[in-house]
Amino acid sequence: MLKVQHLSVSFVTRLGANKAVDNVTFSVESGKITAIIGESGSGKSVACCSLLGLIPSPPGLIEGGRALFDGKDLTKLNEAQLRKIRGRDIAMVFQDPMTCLNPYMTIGDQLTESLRYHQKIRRTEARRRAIELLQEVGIREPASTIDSYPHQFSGGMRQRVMIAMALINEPKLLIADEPTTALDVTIQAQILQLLADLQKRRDIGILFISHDLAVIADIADQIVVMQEGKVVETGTRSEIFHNAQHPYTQRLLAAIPTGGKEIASPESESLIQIRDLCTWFQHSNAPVKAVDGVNFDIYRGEVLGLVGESGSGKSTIGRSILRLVNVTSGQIIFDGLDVTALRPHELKKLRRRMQFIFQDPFASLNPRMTVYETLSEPLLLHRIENRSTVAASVLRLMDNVGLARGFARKYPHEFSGGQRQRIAIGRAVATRPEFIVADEPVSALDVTIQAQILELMRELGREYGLTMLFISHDLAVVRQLADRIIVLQAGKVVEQASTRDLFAQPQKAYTRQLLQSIPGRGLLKGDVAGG
Amino acid sequence: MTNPAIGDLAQTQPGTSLWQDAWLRLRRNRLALVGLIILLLFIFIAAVTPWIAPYGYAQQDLELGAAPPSAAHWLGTDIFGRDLLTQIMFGGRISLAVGFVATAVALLIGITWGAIAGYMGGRVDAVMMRLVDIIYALPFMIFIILLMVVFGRNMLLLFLAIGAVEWLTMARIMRSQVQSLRQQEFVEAAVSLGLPTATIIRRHLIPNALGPIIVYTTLTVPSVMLLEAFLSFLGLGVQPPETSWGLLISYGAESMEEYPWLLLFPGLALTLTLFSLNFLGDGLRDALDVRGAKD
Amino acid sequence: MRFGGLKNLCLVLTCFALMACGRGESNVAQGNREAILHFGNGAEPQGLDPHVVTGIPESLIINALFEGLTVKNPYTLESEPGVAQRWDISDDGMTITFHLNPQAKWSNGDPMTAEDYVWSWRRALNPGMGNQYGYMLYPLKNAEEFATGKIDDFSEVGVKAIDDHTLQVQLNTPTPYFIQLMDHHSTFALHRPTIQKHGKDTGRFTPWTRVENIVSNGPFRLKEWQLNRRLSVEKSDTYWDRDRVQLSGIVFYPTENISSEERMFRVEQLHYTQTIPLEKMPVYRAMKDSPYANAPYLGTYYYLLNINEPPLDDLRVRRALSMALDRERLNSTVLHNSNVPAFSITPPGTLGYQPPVVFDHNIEAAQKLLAEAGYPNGEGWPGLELTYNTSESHLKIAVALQQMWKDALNIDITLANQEWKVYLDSVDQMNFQMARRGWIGDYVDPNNFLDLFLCDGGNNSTGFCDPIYDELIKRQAPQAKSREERYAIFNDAETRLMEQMPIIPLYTYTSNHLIHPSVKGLPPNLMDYVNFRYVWLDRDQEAVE
Amino acid sequence: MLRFIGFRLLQALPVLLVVITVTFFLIRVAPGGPFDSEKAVIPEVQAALEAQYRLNLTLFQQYTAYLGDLFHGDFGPSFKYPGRSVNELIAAGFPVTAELAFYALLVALTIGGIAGIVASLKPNSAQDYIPMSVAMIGICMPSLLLGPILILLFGIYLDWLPVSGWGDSPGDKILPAITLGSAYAAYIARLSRAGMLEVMSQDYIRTARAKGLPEWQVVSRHALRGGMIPVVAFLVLAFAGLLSGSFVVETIFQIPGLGRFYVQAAFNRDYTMILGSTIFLATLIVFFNLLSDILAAWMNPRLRDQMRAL
Repeated sequence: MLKVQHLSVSFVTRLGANKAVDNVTFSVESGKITAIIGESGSGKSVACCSLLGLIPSPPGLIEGGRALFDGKDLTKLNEAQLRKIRGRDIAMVFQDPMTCLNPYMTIGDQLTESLRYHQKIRRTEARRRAIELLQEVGIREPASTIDSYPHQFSGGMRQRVMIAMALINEPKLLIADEPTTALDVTIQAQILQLLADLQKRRDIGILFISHDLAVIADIADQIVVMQEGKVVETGTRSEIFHNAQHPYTQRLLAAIPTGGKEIASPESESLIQIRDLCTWFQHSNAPVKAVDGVNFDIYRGEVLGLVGESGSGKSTIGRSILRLVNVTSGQIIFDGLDVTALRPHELKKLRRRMQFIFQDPFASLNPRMTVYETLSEPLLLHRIENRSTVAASVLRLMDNVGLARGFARKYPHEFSGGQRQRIAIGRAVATRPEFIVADEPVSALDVTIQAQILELMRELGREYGLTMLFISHDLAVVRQLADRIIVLQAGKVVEQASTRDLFAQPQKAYTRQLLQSIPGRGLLKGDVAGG
Repeated sequence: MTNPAIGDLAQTQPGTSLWQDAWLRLRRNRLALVGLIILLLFIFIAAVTPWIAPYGYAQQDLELGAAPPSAAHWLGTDIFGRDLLTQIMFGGRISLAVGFVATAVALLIGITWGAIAGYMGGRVDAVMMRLVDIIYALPFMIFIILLMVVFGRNMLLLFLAIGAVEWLTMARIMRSQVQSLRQQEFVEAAVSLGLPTATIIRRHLIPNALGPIIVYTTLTVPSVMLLEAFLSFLGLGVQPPETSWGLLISYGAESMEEYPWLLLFPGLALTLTLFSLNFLGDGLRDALDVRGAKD
Repeated sequence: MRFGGLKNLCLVLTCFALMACGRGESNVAQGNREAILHFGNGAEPQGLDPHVVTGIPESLIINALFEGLTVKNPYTLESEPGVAQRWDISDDGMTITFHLNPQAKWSNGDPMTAEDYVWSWRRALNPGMGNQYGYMLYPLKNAEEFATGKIDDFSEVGVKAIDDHTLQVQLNTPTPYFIQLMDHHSTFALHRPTIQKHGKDTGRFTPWTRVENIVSNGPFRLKEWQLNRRLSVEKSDTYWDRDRVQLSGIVFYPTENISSEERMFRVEQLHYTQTIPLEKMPVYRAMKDSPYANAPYLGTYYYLLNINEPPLDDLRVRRALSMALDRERLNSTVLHNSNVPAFSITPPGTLGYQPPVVFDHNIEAAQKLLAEAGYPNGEGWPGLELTYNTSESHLKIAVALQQMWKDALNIDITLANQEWKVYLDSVDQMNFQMARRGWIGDYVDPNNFLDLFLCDGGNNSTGFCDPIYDELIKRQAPQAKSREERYAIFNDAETRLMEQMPIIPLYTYTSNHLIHPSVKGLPPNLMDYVNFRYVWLDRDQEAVE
Repeated sequence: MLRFIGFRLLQALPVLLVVITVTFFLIRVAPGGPFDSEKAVIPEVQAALEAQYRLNLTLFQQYTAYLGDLFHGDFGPSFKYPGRSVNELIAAGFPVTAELAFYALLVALTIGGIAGIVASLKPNSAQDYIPMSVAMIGICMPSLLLGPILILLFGIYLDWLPVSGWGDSPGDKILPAITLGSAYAAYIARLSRAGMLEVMSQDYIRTARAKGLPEWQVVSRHALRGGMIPVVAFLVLAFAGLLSGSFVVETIFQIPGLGRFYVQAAFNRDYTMILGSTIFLATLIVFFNLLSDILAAWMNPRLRDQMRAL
């Protein structure tokens, strides 16, 4: 149905042309799911978007190749002709349902507008079709929710709306660009299921773009692996998973978090005791009970995994321990000191001993400070170094977190996500803290990078003798690092166990549900899992 | 991008690099550079005016009166027969000084005030912003008259008076910027490092809020220059025979039909300054935005 | 770009074009057709209560709405019958009997009586009223005493209603100009029932002057009063001399901005402007059938010298400053020949009076005087500040004179521009060295100018005090037997004044108006006096340009 | 929602009280009194005048008496226009100024909005620089200058529009609106350009394009709403500012608005009028600040829901 042959796309800037897609060939068949796998910067999204004229041009430019769709070469069509195909014959679903829906329009208006534009049907009729479709993608009571605004839906529901929006003109091809990356694991599983169902029921072709092999392990028929703009390997699902030829594919497979950590023998001394912790946020009438009566200990030297879906209060616990948010009640005892009762100057002293690593390395680094400034700031602040000795110390720190010294003068935006997270980790360990809260430190990263960062954290943990609270929504990741795991739901502790016990014998239904949702689980269990 | 040799820390002194980098980027923006050159030229002319002005600024030729441009008076003369070019040159000294100094005063107060209010939030914010509301609501004219009477006439007071008005909006803009920045994780990161509030505001918040502030500043300078004319007209600020562009323009406006050159040339000087400033401001904003510099 | 903005733009432009076509007939054309005068009045009237208001814009409107015992002929400024048909002056000049016109009526039809005057003057003089022009009636016997609260019994004041139509007044001293004062609004009769209906007799805030309430006795009555927009009057059908009133109405516009006023005149929205911007004078003067009317005006523009302050405590310095100025040159350049150079305080030709000339423009003499005072060629000059209130014309004059002093005497004068009320305060407190001042006569008599500089004169403001001068003005002049003798005494006094030089006279004011050629019966005169009874519109007259 | 409004209004009360108090004493410190004129006033007359306006009481007594009147909604009589109450003067001037300000902002929105949107569609190109420069001109041209120029051009040379007045002849509102509005065009152009640039880089614009919508629909249906929120917030605040800032335009065009009263009251030392108009305008500013916040929130469905909950 769609045949892409020798496609090349460049971004032309004043500094020269940058080949984003280089001689790429693949095809999508009707009724099949073709997955394109690659890490960020591999050109997988650019290749697909360029077909529909959705890359900004200039600087983007299709340099060569063909893309045959229904006998027409998409690369030769002008804007007006492309517009007829976009949304009608080929529809797209994007990664982040939070930002891809227009927050100022009701979903009904957004759903029907492409229907009304492409097929010129009446408003009431369009609305009827939209309601039907919402029903089909699993939105409850679509007749009333159709007039809601996007923010009134949860992330998973929004992605369902996005899918409905894409399907409303009954396209022949659906391009899904990382449609589940921004979702919680349980939701991710549901959306993947929905896509697979729809594809079968409607017999359409799906081009599924993802950075994560595990995600598509259950649904893809055909897999295309891309690296740095080139296709390195193409094959059926089983060919790729069972008989990968290219070393890069093998690396990707290896990076799928599977293994568990060798559990360190826990020391009996607890560094942090959390007692009846409540952190509520004032929200007009009823307070939002983000953390509601939580008790647990963190032992010196251990890595404690804190797992839960979004809204479970796991980040709030981390922030509460560092007093980044105000605690409503309860106690947090750090090495004998009640953190909740400290005065500002005592807090400052304590903050040298506790640090935080944030989820989003884009947002957690000051965009106007160079690496050098970022790393030297805590050193100078806590008088660990003075102005003359700080430079050497910063460079040592950069060595430790695996950053080339030459990057010292660069700004965060000049780095990739993984490098940024290295900077953030460097900043956190600069003061040689005893305790670190790591809030989803790898969930914004590509899989291979995830593996590297986890490795780095493991090393640093050993070297610095760190105690760590590792917060994540991803059980597979936590398993690699944590000694013990606490499962949270709606601000309360559901289950608490050693990593091995939790995976082997989950006690609670919720924990079991979480474990079920780990993507690619079925395929991987017996076959590829090695570590 | 620059790529210093490994370990070469001679250039990595903290604090200066943002501005060094900004300068490197600014140099590539042609419009901004032209703006900068024009401004520098004007400032240079203003600085050396007493030595290069063709006539004395008070030198009259009453019988000549207002005459159109000629060989002797390139831009013509005003109703007292004073050379307009000389007037514009001397006027530029005052206007540029007022424009930049008063705006700087407003910036200093406004940024500090707004940043503190925005960052602290809660009761501090409420009190600080209510104070802004109060000053905003007081009758400006009475305020000016009082200043004039209590302190007499001097230029410093003029800066103060103008700064006192203009900082209010600046503070509001800064506050809303800081309020949104405060939510970002890098500020939380700074807090968790244990940085003192003043440092967080100075190093983490203000540099990141500069974009809108610079844009607003480029819009403030002209209104400051025109406000100066109004205040001078009321008696605060410059006294004749000294003059400023704003005053020249307002007098020129009175006789625009009879002596159009008296309006045209001072107006051109102001407009040129303003456009230069505007392009420079845009360039500066882009240059300071390290993120946008990549593409 | 293909989007809606362009459409909006087109829409706006279309609106523009449509609106533009809507310009109808000009005010002047419409006014000429309907005999309505469109009158630029300078400012929004403070009010219309003749015993409250103080300004020229108010007096112009009040002159249309009310009428005094006498009015003036706009051509000769001689008094002629108003409410009073005729008047008799006793031989000693101390008693005047006014015979009221029996036809004189209020606008509601009530007849006017002599008792109306007694009541009104009592109100005008009432200490609680706060009437700033109450002193216009001070020539009346005991009026000042009553007004300042020294006596309470109004019957002691020299005004009496002999019968309904006969009013007799007793004066303190013979006051030749008293008849003239009868057309000042402070001496007008007001309709007692109307005032009492809407508040206290002496209330400033009562709404009796509103359109729906006001009762007046003049050739016109109030028709419409829109704040800051316009005030219209229409011909009164109860006015005794209504047959001679030719206008059917007048619209007064509060034209504060003189440039706007000139533009309104130019597009024929106004028949008459209060003034004319300096820069426009040459343009209008050069026109054929120029609408520009320029005439001497009973006022003098001068600089006050604070003679208590060095260096002005030295007479030689004062004289040097005054003699160094080339008033002719000032007038011919900056002022566009619109005024008349002055060398004394009283305007020349004030009802036949000619002021003395005791000095002239003489740079050498000025330099010599300054050298004698200890500042040869400006050396050692301590500096001098000239205070003036914010206004473009004051500024222009000051800048030109500043340079003249610099050129002639090599001395620096600094300029201090002050906001109006601040300036008034400075002058009042004598908190200045040299200050700009102007004086406009209330009535045509040298006394009105010369009594400024009495030792206790409220408007003296110079520190000048000469007992002989006071003796001449206060005692000798009123007792003079003839006009000639009186003027000779004034001349002596004024000579003393100008020899002491507590002021630097600069020029005699002129009135400057733009008057549409169709307007007749609005002659220039020394008091810039308008009598709307005389005004008519010639509808056949061509437009200005 | 109501709680939010109530809270904000409650916060405004002390602000107003401070404004009243400071203004009351400030104007009394200013030299020169309401009755000063070029001709000296006789002391007895001066005393009588002061008595009529309660100026014979001590300053503190005057202050409490004023607050008492204010409590009954009475701003007192004007000094300059003794036959009129301050309430009446404000009532006469405010509607005119409000109308003028409204038209001025309409003009500013038209010029600035179009310039900003056009510029944002192709940043850093001629299509950006030219409209933005045009919008900038207004800010270089004070009303003092632009007003007379427009009058000369359209009123006198072309003879299309009236040179003065307000509501007296058709079209006499056009020139004042343009004069007053053009200074704000630059701000609006800036704001709308920035707002649009921000929105146009959002993911949901890409979604809209992926639906195959033509570009003008993408801009008008999807981008405009979000991009114009800062402009709307600014407009409401600017409106409050214009109410006191239209003095020059009102004078040039002979418009019977509040701006003239407000500024002239200061020059006349019309104590009651200064106080009255200051209080009136301060109240309006508080009100419009609130309105601006509410409106900006109302335009954003997410904030709207939060608002409702309050």
